[in-house]
Amino acid sequence: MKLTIGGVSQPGTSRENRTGSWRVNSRPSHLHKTCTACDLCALSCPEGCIYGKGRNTYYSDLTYCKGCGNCADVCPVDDIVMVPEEKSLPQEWMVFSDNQEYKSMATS
Amino acid sequence: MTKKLLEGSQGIAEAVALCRPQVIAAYPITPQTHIPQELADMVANGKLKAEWVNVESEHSAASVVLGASATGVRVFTASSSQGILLMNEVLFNIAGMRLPVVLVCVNRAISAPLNIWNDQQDSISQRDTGVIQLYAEDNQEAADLVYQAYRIAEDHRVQLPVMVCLDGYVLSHAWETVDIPSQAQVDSFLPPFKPLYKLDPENPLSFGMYMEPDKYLETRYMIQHTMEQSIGIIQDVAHDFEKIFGRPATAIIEEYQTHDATTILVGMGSMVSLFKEEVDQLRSQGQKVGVLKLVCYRPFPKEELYQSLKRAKHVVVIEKATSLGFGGPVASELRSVFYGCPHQPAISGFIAGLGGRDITAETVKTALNKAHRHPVDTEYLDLRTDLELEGISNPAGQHKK
Amino acid sequence: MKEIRVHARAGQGAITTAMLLATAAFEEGKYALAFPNFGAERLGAPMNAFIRMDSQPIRKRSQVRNPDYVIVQDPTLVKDFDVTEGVPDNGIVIINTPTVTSQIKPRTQKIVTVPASLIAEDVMGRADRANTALLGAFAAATGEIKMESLIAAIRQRFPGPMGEKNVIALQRAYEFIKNDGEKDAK
Amino acid sequence: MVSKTTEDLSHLFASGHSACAGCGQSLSVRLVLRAAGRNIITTNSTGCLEVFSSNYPRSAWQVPWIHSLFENAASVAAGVEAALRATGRIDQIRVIGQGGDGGTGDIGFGALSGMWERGHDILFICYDNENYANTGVQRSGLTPYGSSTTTSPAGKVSWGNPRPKKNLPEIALAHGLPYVATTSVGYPFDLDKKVKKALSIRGPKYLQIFANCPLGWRHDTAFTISISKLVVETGLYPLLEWENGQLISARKIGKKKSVDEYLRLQGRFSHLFGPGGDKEIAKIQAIADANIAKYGLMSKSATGVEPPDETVEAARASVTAPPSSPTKPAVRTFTLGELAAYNGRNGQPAYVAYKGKVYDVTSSSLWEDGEHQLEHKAGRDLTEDMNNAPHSDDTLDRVAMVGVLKN
Repeated sequence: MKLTIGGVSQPGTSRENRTGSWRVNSRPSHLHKTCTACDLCALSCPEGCIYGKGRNTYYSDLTYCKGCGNCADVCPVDDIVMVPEEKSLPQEWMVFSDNQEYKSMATS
Repeated sequence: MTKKLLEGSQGIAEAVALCRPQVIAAYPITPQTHIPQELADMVANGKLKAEWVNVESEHSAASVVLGASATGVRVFTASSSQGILLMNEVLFNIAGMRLPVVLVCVNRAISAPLNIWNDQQDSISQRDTGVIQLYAEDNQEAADLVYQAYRIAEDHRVQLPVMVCLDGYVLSHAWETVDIPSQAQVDSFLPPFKPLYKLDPENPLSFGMYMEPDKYLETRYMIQHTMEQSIGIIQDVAHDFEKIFGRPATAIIEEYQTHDATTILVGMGSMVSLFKEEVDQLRSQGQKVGVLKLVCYRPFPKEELYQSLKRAKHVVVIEKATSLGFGGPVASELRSVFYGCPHQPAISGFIAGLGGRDITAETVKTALNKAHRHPVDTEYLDLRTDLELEGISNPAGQHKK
Repeated sequence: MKEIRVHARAGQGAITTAMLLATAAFEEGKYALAFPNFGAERLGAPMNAFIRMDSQPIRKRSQVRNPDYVIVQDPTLVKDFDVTEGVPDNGIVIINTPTVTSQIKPRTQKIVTVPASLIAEDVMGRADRANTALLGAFAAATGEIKMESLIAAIRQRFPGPMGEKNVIALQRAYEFIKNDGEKDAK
Repeated sequence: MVSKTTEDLSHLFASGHSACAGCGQSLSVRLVLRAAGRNIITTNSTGCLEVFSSNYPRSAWQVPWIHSLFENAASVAAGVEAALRATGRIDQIRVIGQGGDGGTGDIGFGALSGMWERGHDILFICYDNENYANTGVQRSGLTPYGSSTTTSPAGKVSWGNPRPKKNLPEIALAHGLPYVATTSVGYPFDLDKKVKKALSIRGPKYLQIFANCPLGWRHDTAFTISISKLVVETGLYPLLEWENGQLISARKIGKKKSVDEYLRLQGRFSHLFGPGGDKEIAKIQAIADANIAKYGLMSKSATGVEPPDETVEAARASVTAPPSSPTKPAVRTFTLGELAAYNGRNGQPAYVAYKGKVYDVTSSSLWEDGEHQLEHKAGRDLTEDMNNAPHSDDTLDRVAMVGVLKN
């Protein structure tokens, strides 16, 4: 690691911290049944790790999700539920991290 | 180049203006006031194109120039005494962020008791901040150090704030001849400011990060290392100054009649003029006395001091500041320079002139006599014997090693 | 080197007196240093200003203790201060007063009195602007500075009508001392 | 939806910061940057935000950002602004100063007052989490009455913080600011609108955002949004907006909630629910009621000044019922002109028309001040908008139909 003069840092580098490891109890599950793409879950996420582009497309990036549960609380159509945390991530979430479309949204 | 009879503060203001600062912020405190007043007048009359920020405290004065410097413009501020102390926190911060801020300290005593007169306790108290400190002997030097300060601070190998110190009233309010260079000369000496990093939406960097124990220590080491390296850079800048302005610049130390001196007086600021005067007198009486003027107090030029003082028998330090509970900072630091070295002059330390007490020829003679009799650890000179000091039975109050 | 001490009350322009004299010396190619003995004074408080003039660069910055000359801008100061303190036997003390003062008991120094406030009042309508008249008297009494240097200094620092009036005050006081100042000398 | 033709700025405050789960401040900041866009320079006082967003070398900021000290974010912003002025960029780049409630209203207040008084073109934002969260939940000048903090603990002879919250927005107003507003992280559209409005005005601006601290307030991390809505619905934290000293908007409360409901969710107030706490809760209720009276927060029908409109009441009742079984309200015919009056502003209900039917969206969490996603306005026929929106025909089934649109 380079220590810059004055400790000046590059933008958006916090993404190297995978804060998803902080989650202990539960994680959000987007049911993708009644989602209207109202965007409230994304707008209420303190981690800024919920992405979506239309009905039933929203995902929480579990790389960063700390499991606070606000997305499930605010969802007006109960399409997000908090489920017990599993230590090994299901396949669908692993796919997320490699999805270029979502990646480009995350780094905009 | 124009010679003018100017008040010291005017000389500083003219020098600052020639350096083309873009943001100036200052808060009034005696005896610094004439500098910001002069600059405000220049801005008000269109002679200086700069943003003038009338802040509500010295803390904010330093903070405004911090923010402006980080945004990539050349800045200036000035203060004295309590104002410098109020800036303390910000000065550490500016140095830590490696911002090339230039400020002037018009040296004044510290309260309590409230005292508006000159000593150097205010700037000396900032010695650990990471700010480069340069002390002027006269108003010509004070103005000249301003031009050099910007060159030093903005050098990408340095990137540290520089504080030019001049004695309050003794210099700031004294009218004497100051050579003011032309804008073209200053421009050829001081190129436009090119920030190493800056706040800019085009490249949105983060400044002033939080840092954990695994890295913080290295940041302090980087500043220490830079401070040590900067001595050479300060000397190079002084040589450049001499070439362009055609008069000598002494940005580290200046030696006066030291070539064969067995006793060398050491001091900072305006008192050095008096030392030179006394040395001329004493030399005419056959005494081999010399003067070492310490211009650059931070970084402390250990090697230069060692080489200049090592052949002397007596080194006599007179200083206008003290570390209460210990003694004079310059004397004690000088002693540490000689620790474990083959040459060991006797280093005597004297405190004088605090709170504006006039340092006279008698003060200097007394110091020399005492030092020649026996090396003095710390002694206050010119203490009044006609005052009863409550709680002290022996008003001499000196302690010897 | 010549050293001068100015006695005044804060607000009477002692710093201007010192600065003008230093500027005049500078005009003559000399080195000059002018500085006040500043304090936290408010208007009316007694204060001093000092001038040193020399053909060599001036290194002495301590207060002037043995002035060759003294300028007293306010005659009321002489009852509280020994304005001749530290002045050598051949020194000259110039006092702004319309009358011969009996309050000073000089040892051997020469006392010169000049009605500087009356002159200032007459020329400028301002009795409190006595400093240029005092400088005229200083030039006449001491011969240390040329009138044209003082005039140049005044015009440089106060360009315009007020400067010209000050030049007249300067010249009036100079003539006053040259013509009949000697009768006041003790 | 927010228009997709413009750049999505939702992640200018990047993931990976180290705020607590459910942190209202990190969410607020992200929404602020989303509204402000890239052409800004931000300053930050010392505090939680600074620490959790800037652990070297990893910065969550994707806009220029500088942190200096606790008390000087406003002065540093003034320096940035002066530098932009000096280099002729003041019209291109906005300056935003940021602090917590301590850095803004306590230790940083002198600098803030100076910055305001000098008239710098800066929006200063206070993320008000009502305590010194960074140092371990100590009392600040903006800690509300009755809150138990580590330096105003509830105890045998203490009900927690004995002083009411310092009224910083009104202190800001006393400086003659052209724009002062309060908002809450529970109202993302209100927040968005106020940031944009503030940045469209030149001169010093102040925005105070209610931003939860789940750690310090001791509430379930999932209730960040709920609590930050409740605080508004009780009247304890009115959402206000002043332009040139005039109150131009005060978010109306549809149905007033009692402060009990708000206080009960938070550990910092739990001592009030023990023996003798009623009197303290009554005092807090009085603060809320005073706000409601002072700023006229109740819509006319809710304050009982006017008899409630039966249609509206029926419609309100319908939204609480399950979506699958909407009640049948009285059918009324609206002209477009009549519909326009139901714009959801100033206490009016919010109605929208879709394919000839009129629906009441007043109580929908997706509508604020008669606006949906900042694009769609109540009191209008939204049939065309709906066709372009990610909604199906049944979307409006979840709200009550209150009438039909007359052709």
